[in-house]
Amino acid sequence: MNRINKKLLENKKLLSIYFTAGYPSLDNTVSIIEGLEKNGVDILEIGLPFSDPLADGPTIQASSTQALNNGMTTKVLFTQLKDIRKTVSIPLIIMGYFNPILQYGVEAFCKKCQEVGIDGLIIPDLPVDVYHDEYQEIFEKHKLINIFLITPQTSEKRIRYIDSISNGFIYMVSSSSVTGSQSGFGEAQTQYFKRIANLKLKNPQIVGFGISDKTTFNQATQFAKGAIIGSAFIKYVSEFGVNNLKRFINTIKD
Amino acid sequence: MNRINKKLLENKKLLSIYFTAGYPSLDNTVSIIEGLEKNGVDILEIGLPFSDPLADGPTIQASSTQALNNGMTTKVLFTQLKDIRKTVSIPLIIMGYFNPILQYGVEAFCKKCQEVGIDGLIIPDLPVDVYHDEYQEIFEKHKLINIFLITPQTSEKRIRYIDSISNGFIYMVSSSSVTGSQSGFGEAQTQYFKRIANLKLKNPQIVGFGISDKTTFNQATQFAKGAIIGSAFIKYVSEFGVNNLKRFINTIKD
Amino acid sequence: MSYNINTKGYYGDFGGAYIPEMLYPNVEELRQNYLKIMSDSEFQKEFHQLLKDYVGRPSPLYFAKRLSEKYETNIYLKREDLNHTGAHKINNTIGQILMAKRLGKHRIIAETGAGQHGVATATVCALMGLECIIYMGEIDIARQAPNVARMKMLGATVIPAKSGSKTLKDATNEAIRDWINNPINTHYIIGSVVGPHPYPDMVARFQAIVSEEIQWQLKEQTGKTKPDYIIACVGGGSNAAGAYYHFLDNTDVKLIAVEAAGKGIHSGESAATSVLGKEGIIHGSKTLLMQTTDGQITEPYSISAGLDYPGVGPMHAHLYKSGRAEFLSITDNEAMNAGLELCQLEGIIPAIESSHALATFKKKQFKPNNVVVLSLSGRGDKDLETYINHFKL
Amino acid sequence: MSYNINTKGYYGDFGGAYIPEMLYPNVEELRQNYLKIMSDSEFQKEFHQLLKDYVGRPSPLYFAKRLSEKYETNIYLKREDLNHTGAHKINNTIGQILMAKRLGKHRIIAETGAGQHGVATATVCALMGLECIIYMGEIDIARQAPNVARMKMLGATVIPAKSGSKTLKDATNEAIRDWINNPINTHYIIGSVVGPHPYPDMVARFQAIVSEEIQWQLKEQTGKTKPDYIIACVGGGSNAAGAYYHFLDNTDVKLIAVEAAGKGIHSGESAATSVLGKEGIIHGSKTLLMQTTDGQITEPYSISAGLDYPGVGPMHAHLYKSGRAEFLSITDNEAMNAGLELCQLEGIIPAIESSHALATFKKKQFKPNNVVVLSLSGRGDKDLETYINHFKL
Ligand SMILES: Cc1ncc(COP(=O)(O)O)c(C=O)c1O
Ligand SMILES: Cc1ncc(COP(=O)(O)O)c(C=O)c1O
Repeated sequence: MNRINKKLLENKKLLSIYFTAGYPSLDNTVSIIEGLEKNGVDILEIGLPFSDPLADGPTIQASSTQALNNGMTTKVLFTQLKDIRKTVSIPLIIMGYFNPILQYGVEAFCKKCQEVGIDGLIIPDLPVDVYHDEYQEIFEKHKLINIFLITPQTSEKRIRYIDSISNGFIYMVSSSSVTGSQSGFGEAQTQYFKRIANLKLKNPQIVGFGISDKTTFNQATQFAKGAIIGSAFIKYVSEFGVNNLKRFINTIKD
Repeated sequence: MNRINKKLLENKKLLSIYFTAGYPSLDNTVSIIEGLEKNGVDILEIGLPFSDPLADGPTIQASSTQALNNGMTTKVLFTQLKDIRKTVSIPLIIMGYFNPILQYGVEAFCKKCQEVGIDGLIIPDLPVDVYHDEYQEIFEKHKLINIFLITPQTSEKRIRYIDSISNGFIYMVSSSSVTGSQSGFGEAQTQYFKRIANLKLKNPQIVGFGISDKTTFNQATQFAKGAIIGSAFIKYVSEFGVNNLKRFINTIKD
Repeated sequence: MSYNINTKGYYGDFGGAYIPEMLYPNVEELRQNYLKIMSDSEFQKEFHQLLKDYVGRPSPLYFAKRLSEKYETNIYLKREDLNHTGAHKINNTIGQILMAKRLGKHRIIAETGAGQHGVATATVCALMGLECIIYMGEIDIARQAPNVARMKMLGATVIPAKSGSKTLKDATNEAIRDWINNPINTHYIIGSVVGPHPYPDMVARFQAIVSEEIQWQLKEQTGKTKPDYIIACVGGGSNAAGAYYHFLDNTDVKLIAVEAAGKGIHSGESAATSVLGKEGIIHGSKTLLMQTTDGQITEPYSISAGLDYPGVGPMHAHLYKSGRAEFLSITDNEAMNAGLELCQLEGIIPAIESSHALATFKKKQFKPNNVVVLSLSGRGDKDLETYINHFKL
Repeated sequence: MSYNINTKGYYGDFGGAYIPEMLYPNVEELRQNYLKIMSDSEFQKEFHQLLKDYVGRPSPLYFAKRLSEKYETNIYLKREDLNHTGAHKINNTIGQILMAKRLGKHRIIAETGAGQHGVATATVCALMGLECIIYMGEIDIARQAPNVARMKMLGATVIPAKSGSKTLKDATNEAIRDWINNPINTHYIIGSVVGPHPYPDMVARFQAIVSEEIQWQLKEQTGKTKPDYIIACVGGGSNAAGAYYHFLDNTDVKLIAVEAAGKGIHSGESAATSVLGKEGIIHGSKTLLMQTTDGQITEPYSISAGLDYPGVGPMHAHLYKSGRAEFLSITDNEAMNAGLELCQLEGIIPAIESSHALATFKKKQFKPNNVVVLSLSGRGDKDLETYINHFKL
């Protein structure tokens, strides 16, 4: 069983963290992964930086630009992750835009992911249909779970379709926004979270976008299986570096 | 008999000088007139300065602008000329553009000219026809001779017409140009001078534009009755003032 | 009573050819030939072909919905701003360059103030491969740099007029002087309905394409054969002459001429010739002009370089004196605000000249069923810097 | 083989909608409605009425006599430079604003590089009274000040894109982000045949008015139903798409696409996507784009801001890969010289984008009996400063 599926079976709210590989320094990747696992994070999303990350807000975009300037590339990332499974056992997901993956070669990329022990992929600009028609087989062959996003605007029909072709969790975007643009959830979000919960999907949902502290984490996970923190974490490491990750985790979970 | 007609009967080549009233100083008018008569000039053209003298070149235009800045106006000029006939007997012609005369009132202007002893007018932008149809009577009533211009481009037919309505001299523009733009006469001018002489007009011709020294004066008067100097004189007074006019005349006539 | 020119070259008391003899052959050659040439069918064909394929005519007659709603009437904008080079000026330069070619001239001169006419002239000279000399006041050269650059790109020589006030009036004097000095091979393309006869009439006839189009466009769009009002700004008066032309003698059509009041009619910085001017002679024509009591021509002022002229054409002097047209004066500020309003209501940035005409709607109430045609004589690209500075954008 | 789009939103291998889920509802709403709306006769009527009365269409098809003589062939210029706001861009914004209104949107966003599309968008928003937000790279804002001022005059809010290279690509990213953040009330007016399906097709259809007119204008003027060649510059590709549209599947008509080689194709400062690009995804579409081996999008360079884009639309990627169109690369210098030549031979100052297309005549010999139509996509007023500096005028 894929580590993601296994993790989702655990009877707890899951904390997932996104970070940009190669940021703040090129070779922080492994220590961030190890540090976050040690501090109780459940799932990691390793951001493969892209020059034009159009679903992301300024914080993640700036970290991506910096990472690229630091020399991060797809190859470098795979080299850094070569031995990651010797020390880390939580699910690892690569989150990246489609173009760098396409240039690497989708099959080669999936193969490499499997080799280093990646469990799943989030590719925001790979549409569900294209995935389904062209890449699903390859992903499955390499035991990669592809994670799809839904938003408050996604129709029920489409949600059910996405649910039907998903086999891990659904990435539930908290609101209509790019990353990092929310502060706190209001009534609209709660309604949305409830509405999705009531759909009784086969895949659990993990909420992303706008989670930055205990309050938002708890709000998000009241109805969902877990929550993903991105921008808030990037901001933290920008300021405090990668050595005391515990302090950050303490701001989210007791 | 009008002083102009009388002067034209003299058996000599006539030297006529143009100056801008009010230049270089507002009150130079009388001393220039007296000084030039004393030094043997035959006819004077007193320039009534105009803001937009479009038949004139840069030298005369600049002197006009300066004269206006000095405070010259039609009224001031007439005041300055009030007693001119007490000291001066050569023909005096006012040369000015039509608009200031129109504003003064053509009849009033002519009356005033007669009062102070002006003998003729040169109004470059008063067309022959308009003069003939509207103003000839008034001019004649006030004993003013209106002087018309001809140029190398004027047709014979038109020259003869102009000759027929003239009763003084014809102002023969030496070449197609504004004042002050020639230096020396060539074959084309000589041909032109000859051509006009051969027309045997009833009015004598006085050449203007481009006369600046003995050579050009002699060339111009070989076939014509006289010549008019403008820009060259203005340049002289700009540099040397109005007190030693003899020196200027010496550069023209022996 | 006709409001058009008579056989002697006058509109009522105004017009004529008050020119020095040195200009007589040039002007006379033109006078004797212009009507004959213009009525030649080959000429008309070539003229209309260029207007269509090169200038982009017909310019639209555009019903300005939001502007009409705001002022509770029916406003149609005649879109001369869409012409090649950005104003009505090109209608005239196309006509005159064809005229010049038929007269055998191969050297073209022109005066320009804001540079619009200079650009339009340089344009047609490039089109025909003729030498082009543009006179422009030294001060205008400095303040209208983009148009100077356009003229140079088009291959024209721009000569600074350094005399007098170094602006349009002086550039005109210099052009006339050039013409005096080059009487045989040179045609002088005057840029408005000013100058000695036959210029005002010739320019008006070339610009008359504007009202010719208004006639059939209005018919097509509204079924009416004539508007109730025609509004146009007046510098020298060519865009107004063009917009009025076919309606001049149809007194059902009310004509509104808008002049630049600058900083206020009586501020001493204005170009409202009809109010401040008196009859006189300027640039070879008897007309209304701003002058001292002594008959010296005074310097006008307007924020709009194209209206910054101390006279109006003789047609307009006559329209004013006879009462045929109503004359309004619009200040810099009123014009600028009207220009900005058009931008924001209709998405059209007008030339500041045209903005003066637009300011009429704040001065005068039209009826809900009135059809009001306004000559949008040019686009505002040339005026961007002035707008920016004025509104601190 | 068809060179038009297929039912799945692809031109051959290129196109599609590679968008994040957050954009799905917006893009899907458009995809489901655009053809239905566009084929509605009321829509067509309103669209064509505005093109005629507001934009000034048809734009002339002008036989450039002197240019043709020089290059010993028959050159017709399609005069998009005469459109309101000065380029072909307005054809598309007029179409999209009507689309937006029918979709019930009351807030409009757009990206712009040189500012032409921003001005065209601000214009139609003013015309319709809709809120308008324009994203523009911080660097472009500084170097295209006049167009920024135009947008502000038209009432638009201009927001600097401060991310990435602070130019067009980043402005596009910011606009997409805005759309993600405002999925219900906002329509995003993309300015070229780029972006996720259905944008490339929708924009091409709005621009297709250009080739529709070429068809009947050419017939009227020459009796021929089709030209031998059509030449157009390619930034994103919208003016080319419009000029080619009705001839896409008529392979008698040879298509020439001109890209910006900047300082030289291999100088590292270029925007010649067909030569330097590889297949990939940019702004939601699978197409050719300039990128590192790693798939990072690289910064293009061209003296012409409108060609300074690292991709081409999917239609063009397909035209290239299939060999249907011939692609040429023109350097800054070649383009500037061709622009100056048009000024001096025809009296038309072209946009530097269009100057790239004009430089074709120095690269490729046409036959004396060929009919060559060139899309003169815009006027050069916006580029005066660049021309002035380049030629030291
Ligand atoms: C756009 C525009 N409108 C109006 C004028 C004023 O000239 P006229 O009164 O001859 O139309 C000018 C002159 O440059 C102009 O450029
Ligand atoms: C005048 C002009 N031509 C061409 C282009 C390039 O765009 P496209 O390739 O979409 O026609 C632009 C873009 O701004 C432009 O302004």
